[in-house]
Amino acid sequence: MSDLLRRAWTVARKDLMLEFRTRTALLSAVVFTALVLTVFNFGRDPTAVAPLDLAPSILWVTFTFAAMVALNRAFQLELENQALEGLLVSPLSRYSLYWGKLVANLVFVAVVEAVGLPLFVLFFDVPVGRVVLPLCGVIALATLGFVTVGTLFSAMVIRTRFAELMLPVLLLPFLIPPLVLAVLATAKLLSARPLSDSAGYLKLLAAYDIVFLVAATFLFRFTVDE
Amino acid sequence: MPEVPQNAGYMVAAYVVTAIILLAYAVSLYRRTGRP
Amino acid sequence: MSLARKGRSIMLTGLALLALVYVRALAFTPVERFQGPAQKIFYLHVPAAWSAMLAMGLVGLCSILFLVTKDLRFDRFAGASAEVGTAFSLVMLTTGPIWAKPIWGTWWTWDARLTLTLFLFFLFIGYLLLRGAVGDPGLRARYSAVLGICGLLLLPFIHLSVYLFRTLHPQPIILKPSSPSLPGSMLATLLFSFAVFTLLYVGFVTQRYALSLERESEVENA
Amino acid sequence: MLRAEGLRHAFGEGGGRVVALDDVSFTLAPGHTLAVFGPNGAGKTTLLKVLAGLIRPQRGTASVTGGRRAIGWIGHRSHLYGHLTLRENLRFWAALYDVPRTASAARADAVMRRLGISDRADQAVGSLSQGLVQRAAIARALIHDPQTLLLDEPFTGLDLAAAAQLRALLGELRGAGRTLVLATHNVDEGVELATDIAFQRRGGFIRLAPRGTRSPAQIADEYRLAVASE
Repeated sequence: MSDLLRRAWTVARKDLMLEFRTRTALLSAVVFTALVLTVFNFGRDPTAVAPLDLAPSILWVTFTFAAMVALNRAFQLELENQALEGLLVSPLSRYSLYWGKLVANLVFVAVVEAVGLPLFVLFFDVPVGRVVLPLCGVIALATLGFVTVGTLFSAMVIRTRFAELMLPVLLLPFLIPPLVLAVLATAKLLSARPLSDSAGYLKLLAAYDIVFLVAATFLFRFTVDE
Repeated sequence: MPEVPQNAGYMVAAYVVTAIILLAYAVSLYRRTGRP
Repeated sequence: MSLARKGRSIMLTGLALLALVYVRALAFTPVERFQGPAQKIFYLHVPAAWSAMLAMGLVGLCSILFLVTKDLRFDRFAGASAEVGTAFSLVMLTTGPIWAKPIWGTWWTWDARLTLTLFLFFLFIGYLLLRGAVGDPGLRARYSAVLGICGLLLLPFIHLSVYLFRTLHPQPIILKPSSPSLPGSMLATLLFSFAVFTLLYVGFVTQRYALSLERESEVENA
Repeated sequence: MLRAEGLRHAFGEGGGRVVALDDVSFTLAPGHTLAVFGPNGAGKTTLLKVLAGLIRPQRGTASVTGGRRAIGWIGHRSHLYGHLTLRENLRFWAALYDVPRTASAARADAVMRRLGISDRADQAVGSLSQGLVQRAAIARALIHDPQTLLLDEPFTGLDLAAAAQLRALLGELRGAGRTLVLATHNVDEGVELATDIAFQRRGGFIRLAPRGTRSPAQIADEYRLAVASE
């Protein structure tokens, strides 16, 4: 088990090193997030809808889009010089490969969200003061859900035609449960309701994460092995 | 006792749409399968 | 008898029986007092939903079986079932709003079950698009099996999360749907329709499966 | 030690079906080098992929003593990340092959020196010329000092001097008791290294024989005959 995680970390570290070396993808995703938030600001009637009513939806639609941008490039890295083939010949287990990719994607999306959340607070004047920690918990749970499925699918779409379009088409239905649950929990938190009010949502969110983490861990090898 | 709503038009529409979809699919299958 | 012929005869039988369902539902089943004639849409809508669900369930099951056995017949069946499922979910998606308009007063509402059917449709479409986007048969089979299994796992979560979401919004219900206990003749019509839609599913899938076989052998003779 | 038993593999179904391997069996002892000669598309790569465990053959079994860990793999592409430096690439692959952290820096230096690319250690691989990348790819394959080397057209992109260097290096490895399988479409490349010769044609025919005392010219003639009689 520790071997498995150590190798996964080796893969993740390599991905992150590549990411921070080139920075293009990360920067684009951050700028994209800022732009989507800005667009939302002009996409609503400020006199008709209070920012607080719309805030949870804005936050989560933005994060979902950002995750999509991030995931599209996850396996693109491995296509250069057919590095994936080298990984598959090496003693690296498929579980480690999946988990490594998953961790790298989680870090990538987390960085984007770390920039996006303050911008969101700033742009929409949302009172997050007291609920920052629980809100981060909700974000972490929902992000794990997106990225778990997204990492699995991004390994498939790289070898299909129209890969950039295929990922959103396949992935969006799978983003609905985490999206809905995160929006509900965020709304409760922002309207200063106690955390126990969102316990049901969080439990279901956790169940989603666990089910798809287990499924993706076992299904991943079918996407790379002949 | 409330009156029975007069909404037979919707019923007819639904029955027609269903027939169209299922027949169209059957025809498409039929045409795609080569007749030996 | 070849598979295609078998499929064709089952399909034609199914369509003939569907005509009988129409006759029985429209002419020989009493009109429900509170919903009026529109209630009769249920005799098509619910069986179509059943067939679509059955199709998705079998896509998932065959996906698992394919990954275990690597037998391409399961993949072929899953592909056939998804296409047929798309047709049935289209029936379900069109008849649903046509029923909802007179009964609930709106064409569309984000009701848990309605949303579930919409996503069932999206899943079928995504599944078929993925199949179309992969050239190599072995790769296509593995990819679509992975997606099929994930899709099956997703449906309960969609249902539950949308159910929770809905509680925030009031239902635009004008008339309450009738209680589930149907009078005998209505129940008989519904059950008859269930049987016919299942038969249609079998006929369509057999036909579609034979079509895949035919395509593969065409490649062989080319 | 490398063993293949009754390997069969074909791609596609029906009429598009292409047989790549047809009942291929052999064993290769340490210190032996099998050269597989065949035209492009004959199935050489498939054979190597089956031996490496990348493709599960439809029939038969292939085994390499020591498993994946013991295999050095040189494929058509370099498997190196263009945005990382050569040293970073080598350290990454060393970690994947469980070369201890303490040893991996020295090991990377050693293989770079052996391939004559030490001066490029801190350049991004993407900025190297094709010949240098090919040498880097060979360095990558040797990073964990593998017992078995599977080489797919390893001379591609190398100039004459570099090719001669590589031949010398492979000769040394063979002398040190490593097992090598070398696939190439060019008989002149590597024929001198070979202890065993195989010809592979389209349709998966593979004929194996110890090299014996035949001269490179004789083998080249035989190869031309074998491929021409297709």
